[in-house]
Amino acid sequence: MSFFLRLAIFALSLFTITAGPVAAQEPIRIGVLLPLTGPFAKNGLENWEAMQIARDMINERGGVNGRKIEYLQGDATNPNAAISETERLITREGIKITTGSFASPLAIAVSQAAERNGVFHWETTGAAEIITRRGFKHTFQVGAPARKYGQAAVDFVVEDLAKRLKKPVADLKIALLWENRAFGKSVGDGIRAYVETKKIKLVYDEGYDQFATDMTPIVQKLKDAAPDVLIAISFPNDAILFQRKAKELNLNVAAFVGVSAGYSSPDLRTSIGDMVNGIFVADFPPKVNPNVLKPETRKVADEFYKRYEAKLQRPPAGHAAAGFSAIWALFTEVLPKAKTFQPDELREIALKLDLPEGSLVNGSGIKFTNFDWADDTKDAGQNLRASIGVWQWTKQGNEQVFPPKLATHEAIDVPMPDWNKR
Amino acid sequence: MASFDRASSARSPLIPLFPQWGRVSIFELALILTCIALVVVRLPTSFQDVLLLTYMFAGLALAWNIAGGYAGLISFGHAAFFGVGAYTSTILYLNLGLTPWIGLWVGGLLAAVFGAVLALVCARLRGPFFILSTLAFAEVVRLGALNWVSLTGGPEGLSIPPVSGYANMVFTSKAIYAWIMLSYAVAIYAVTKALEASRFGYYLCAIRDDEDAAAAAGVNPLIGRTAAMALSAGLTGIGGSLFAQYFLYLDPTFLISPELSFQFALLPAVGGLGTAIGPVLGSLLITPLSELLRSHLGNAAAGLHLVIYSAGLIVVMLYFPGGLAAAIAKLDWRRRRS
Amino acid sequence: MTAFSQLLISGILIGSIYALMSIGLTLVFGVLRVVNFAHGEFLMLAMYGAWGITQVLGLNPYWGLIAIVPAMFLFGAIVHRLIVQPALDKPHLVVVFATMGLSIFMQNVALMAMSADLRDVPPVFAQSVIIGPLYFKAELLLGFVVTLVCTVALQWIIRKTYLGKAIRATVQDGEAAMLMGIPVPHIFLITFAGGSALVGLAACIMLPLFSVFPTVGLNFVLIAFVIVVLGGMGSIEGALLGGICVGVVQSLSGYYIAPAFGQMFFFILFLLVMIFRPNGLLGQKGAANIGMNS
Amino acid sequence: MTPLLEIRNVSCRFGALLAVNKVSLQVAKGELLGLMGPNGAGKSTLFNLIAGVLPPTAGEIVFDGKSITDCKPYDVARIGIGRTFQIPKPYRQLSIVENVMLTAFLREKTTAGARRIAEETLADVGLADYMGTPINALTVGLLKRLEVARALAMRPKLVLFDEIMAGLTPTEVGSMTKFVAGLPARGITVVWVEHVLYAIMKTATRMVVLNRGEVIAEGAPAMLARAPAVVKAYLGEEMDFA
Amino acid sequence: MLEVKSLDAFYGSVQVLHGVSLHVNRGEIVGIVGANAAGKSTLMFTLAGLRTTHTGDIGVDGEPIGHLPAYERTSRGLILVPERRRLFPFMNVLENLEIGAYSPGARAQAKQTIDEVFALLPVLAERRKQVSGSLSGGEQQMLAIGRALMGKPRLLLLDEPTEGLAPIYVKLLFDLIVRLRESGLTVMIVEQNVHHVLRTSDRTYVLENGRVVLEGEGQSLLNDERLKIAYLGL
Repeated sequence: MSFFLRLAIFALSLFTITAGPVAAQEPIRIGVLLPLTGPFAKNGLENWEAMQIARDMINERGGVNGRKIEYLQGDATNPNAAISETERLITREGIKITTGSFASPLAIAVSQAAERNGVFHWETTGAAEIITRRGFKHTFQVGAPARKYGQAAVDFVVEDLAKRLKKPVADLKIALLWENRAFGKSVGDGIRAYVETKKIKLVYDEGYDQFATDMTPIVQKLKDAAPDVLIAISFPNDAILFQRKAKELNLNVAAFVGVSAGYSSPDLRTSIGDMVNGIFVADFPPKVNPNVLKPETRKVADEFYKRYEAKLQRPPAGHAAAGFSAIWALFTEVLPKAKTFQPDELREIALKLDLPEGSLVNGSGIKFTNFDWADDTKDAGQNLRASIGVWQWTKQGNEQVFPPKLATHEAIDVPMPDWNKR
Repeated sequence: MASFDRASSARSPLIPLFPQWGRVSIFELALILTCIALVVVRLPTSFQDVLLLTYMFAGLALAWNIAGGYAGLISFGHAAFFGVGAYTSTILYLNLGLTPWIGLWVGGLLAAVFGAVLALVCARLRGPFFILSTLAFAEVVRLGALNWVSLTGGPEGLSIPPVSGYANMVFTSKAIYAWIMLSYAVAIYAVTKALEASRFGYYLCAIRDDEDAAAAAGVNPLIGRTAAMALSAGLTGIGGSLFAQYFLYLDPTFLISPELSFQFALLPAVGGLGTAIGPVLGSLLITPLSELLRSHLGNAAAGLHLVIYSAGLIVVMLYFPGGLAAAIAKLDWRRRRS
Repeated sequence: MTAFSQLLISGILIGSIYALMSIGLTLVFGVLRVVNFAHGEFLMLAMYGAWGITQVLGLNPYWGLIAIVPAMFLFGAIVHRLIVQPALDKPHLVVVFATMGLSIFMQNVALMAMSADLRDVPPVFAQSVIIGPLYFKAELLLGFVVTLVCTVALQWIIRKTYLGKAIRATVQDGEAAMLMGIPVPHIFLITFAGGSALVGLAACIMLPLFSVFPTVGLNFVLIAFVIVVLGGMGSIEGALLGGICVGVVQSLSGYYIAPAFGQMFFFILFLLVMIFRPNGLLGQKGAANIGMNS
Repeated sequence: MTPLLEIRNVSCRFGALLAVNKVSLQVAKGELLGLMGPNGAGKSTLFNLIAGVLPPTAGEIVFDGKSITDCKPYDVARIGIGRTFQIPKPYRQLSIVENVMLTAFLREKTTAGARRIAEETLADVGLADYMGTPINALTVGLLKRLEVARALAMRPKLVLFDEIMAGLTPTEVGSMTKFVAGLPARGITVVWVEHVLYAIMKTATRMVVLNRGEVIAEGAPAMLARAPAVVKAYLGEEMDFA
Repeated sequence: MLEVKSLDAFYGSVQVLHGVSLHVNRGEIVGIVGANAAGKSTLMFTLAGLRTTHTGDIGVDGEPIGHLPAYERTSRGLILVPERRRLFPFMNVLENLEIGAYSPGARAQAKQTIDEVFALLPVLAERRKQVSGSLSGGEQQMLAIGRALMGKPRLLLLDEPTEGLAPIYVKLLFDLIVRLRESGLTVMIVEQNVHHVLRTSDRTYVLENGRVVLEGEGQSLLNDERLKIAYLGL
């Protein structure tokens, strides 16, 4: 038995050795850790498509300093698998750079494995605060931290919606609903802390379990609380369940701000139809006002959107665009400057990056913290210039409405008509 | 409980195949030596993570087998004990600075208490009712961990700083982890062998095979079942602590998941329930196989590796219900007959 | 008070839907003494089927019943023949692991074939039904009615038809049933296939209420297990009662305690029932010991 | 001399059925008491009451001066009452020796010691040649002998034999009868339910006949075999077909 | 009618019957007696096709049925009333009878047969809606026989029909058996109650340890000392 096992291992190791290309210009190998199966698979696969487009685009442009990009893929279906897969890519394939990983718990896991092996991890979309608060040296979070989603949502409520609702900020009744996973809780914590600084009290603040199949108690509680604005952090399945139940029980709010994946997914419209119209979404901008982008970025952006839509017959969701933006920044801003491709060198390059907003396809810039962020000195490798905005589902599609700089449109349908008038 | 078909009634069905020194057969000795050699030679270094996972799962499968294989307590809730162990040592380390070398014993002890509670709660249940109740029990533990944020970090989980050192039981070298996991597996193997040779071990088998007859032999079935579950849970909890020290990140939803519980039960079932060697064989076969399938087919098409894996599982379960150990023993039978 | 009534009635309605999806499982459990761990994936498959019909033919999902119920019957028959039947004379764990393997298999085949996208159908009815201060989704009410009709019809089949009597005879004494000329293996096949067909029915009712995706079964399968055991295995009216219990506990605990605990309270309820009434709420005496010895 | 086992007015009821009705019995040390009666007479229920499997609905059971009325089966075993099961209940995944070792553990804590006792006992009941045979290959007769070996391996003060002859070949019955007959001399008191009457009739020092849950006759075997009540209970009544 | 040749039967790997050969002629009542665990019930189960594996031939009217599953032997006219009746305890009398007529041939005539059974066993007609588990022992035995009759048997196997019955029912039962035979049924009966069997049966086989040790006609066998030895050990 164990003889055969050894034989198998031996054969496989031979296989992996010989499988490596022997070209003079060796490609740059990057480990991509995304959930390709399991509950996160939908978004993971979208992100994977976006990343493949980025790879194809850079390779068609001749690669990075003449070296092609090659991806090695790991199926980070859950945190345990994420760690195993990261370890595998690092130890067996000799990967020195990892990227991914869409969801926060996976990002936490992947970066953990990368850090212990001294591998450079370029996190594209994971958001939980803890990712950059563990004192890791080689983990860089290009997407936004969780708090930033919440801040964008609250800023939008305070600076924009209050005016439209014709209420003083102090009188606004804001409710907060979060999905009890790493991302939802992290964003929820951020919002709670942030509204306190704005002297606003939440009229409702609760988490719910990811396997919830019945939203009745939540909707009923919200009806009791009767908020003007409801900020909800959800994943797709629960977002749909919630909206349907809100309609069923006639829960009306003047404005609804959804946060990230559940509300930004493009097929929310196919799922719940016209019920989406008027919902605000705080997330990575799927498509920003092109005027804020640098001209060369705009060209890349156009090509990306065209390719993505050609491939998937739908525009990219915010997280897919963010995945593309982040990996493109790695290809164009970090790797070209590297010589040894050692993690420490990459870290130096990353820390030196100072890209203004509008440099990345989704309107972000890059400037990483290094224990020097004013309001939180524990943070390292967090991108200060990640842009999270607010956009709105409209009859035609979606339009960026906040912050004013990225906006393509003004917010409409505020207050939202009641369900029976929609 | 379900009795798995075994070709001969000997507890180590491999014995007739291989010469034996005392309680240890050459086969077992060779197996252990091979496992050690695989760590020592470090030939395929890149496979060390698969190797150490294989050892870890061998240990966990052996621990599960004490309850499931010997005492007939088929639990699908062992991930709860695994989680309790992992959380205990990690919380003690993060909050009190207690070294995981000690914390793992505390974790094991607490997991044993949980195990005893589960055994008492399910004292009257058998068959599918027992299985489903253990599943529900683990879910309650998971949701408890998820919502006791101040202790467990809630959904964001707990991270152990990846600062290597013997005191914090964190290492950069895979080989050290491989040694730790191997020691864990060998230790539980030794526990299992000692159990097989002890009065208590015989009591458990008796309870599994016929509770009435066991009672007539002076065995208190409730105490036996509780003790078996506590022992199994405690050893699983220690495994949880080791896992935490290797993965350095605890996420309640995936740590205490039915999938993991299922894995613990699957390995002994494939290898041979109620034998010492079975769980080891199961882990040696399944763990590398699933890791390799994922790494080699994961890229081809999302889900393909699990399709192949699960199809294989169905076939194995239907055609080798006694596991690898029984299959090998049968092989021997045929040889002797002809 | 309004809130409480709303929660109670909503809990009952959603609970009846849970019951509907569990009836097939309880039937199989009761007759074959087999836990089908792939039950959630049967539901997933049937929901995909119903969704496909709405997409291709543009019909509302209820029409899908006509095709899905027989299709699931056939599917159940095939699974029984290939996986369940060969495992029946083997130790109980074999069928547990085999169906668990089937569950992983189906999930990932669905992932390969359908991708991980959420699939939904547009609402069938435009408005909620409003009674005084209470609101109900029409699809939910319809589901409730279907569950009641289905429970009564199934009871009728089991009590009055020849097939039903043969099934009961098989459950009460399989050997005696064989002596009376009842082909027990065929009864098992029909029951398993029939249970699957019921899952098909449930899927068509659930499709307007829930999204379908490859892992949707995981969200429901534990609920179904709890309901089946809670109600007393093999008891159809028990499944209805168990479903309503779960729905109401879920609804009230979410409101009065916290939704973050999710399914914890009905798992605790489940464990309590197991401790104090191991045969379930409406189960026959000794039911809990079935499967104990061969 | 106080009896080793005393059953005082014990009744046991299952729903409407009174399986054992106010039975009183005394078993003296060194006795070989035969219990007979047709099917459904309450013999097995009485056994289960003594062995602690069932709690009596009324009455008291005293063993060696101590009440064992509320004892569980494992307590009963620990104070020195061994028993066999009518339908053999071997531990199917254990070997024959291991099956017997389990009861031997009551006398000897170490595995080696228990194994020695088990092997001795197996030799005693004539199973020495079968130690390597898998349980599933044993015939009914051998399983019955295994039951006897298990009951004796704990070195009991009292054994309860429940139809240990059923399914045995005549030669087996002969040797088993001889073996059981020798037990009282070794200090083991025997209570024996048996359907193979010629075996028990030859061996028992005293017989008790049960019918419909009640003791209908008691006395020496030879005497009972001719008692009309017994013959009637056993062979059935003559019927009037007129 | 029934022809059994050198039948060996096994529970798992345990052999219980050793080379049993016997035959039953049309219209006969044949008894099987023997001490406990002599293999009587095993013989019945093996004939009915349950539980055991066997080698040797079992033929009904010249047609081999040994390879058939139990539920197909029923429609060949061979029906067993098992030991301890084995009624469906949660079903009422009528339902139990209906189940008896499950095999296709019998089902077509079920309505008619049920009237015949009620005529034969009026006690069942009175209790038709009563749950069978609540019937008295005697009524249960009548129901078990009635249920078997619903399947239109040609050869009825009765396993320990008088077990636990009050004398009045025992008499009723044997009256019934005689009447059944008169209506053309062939009956094979396993009994502990030696007197009854020997009085009623045309021929009787004595089993001991899975072997046929004696065969003979009723009264003469009753006086055979060998029977007493095999049976009572006297």
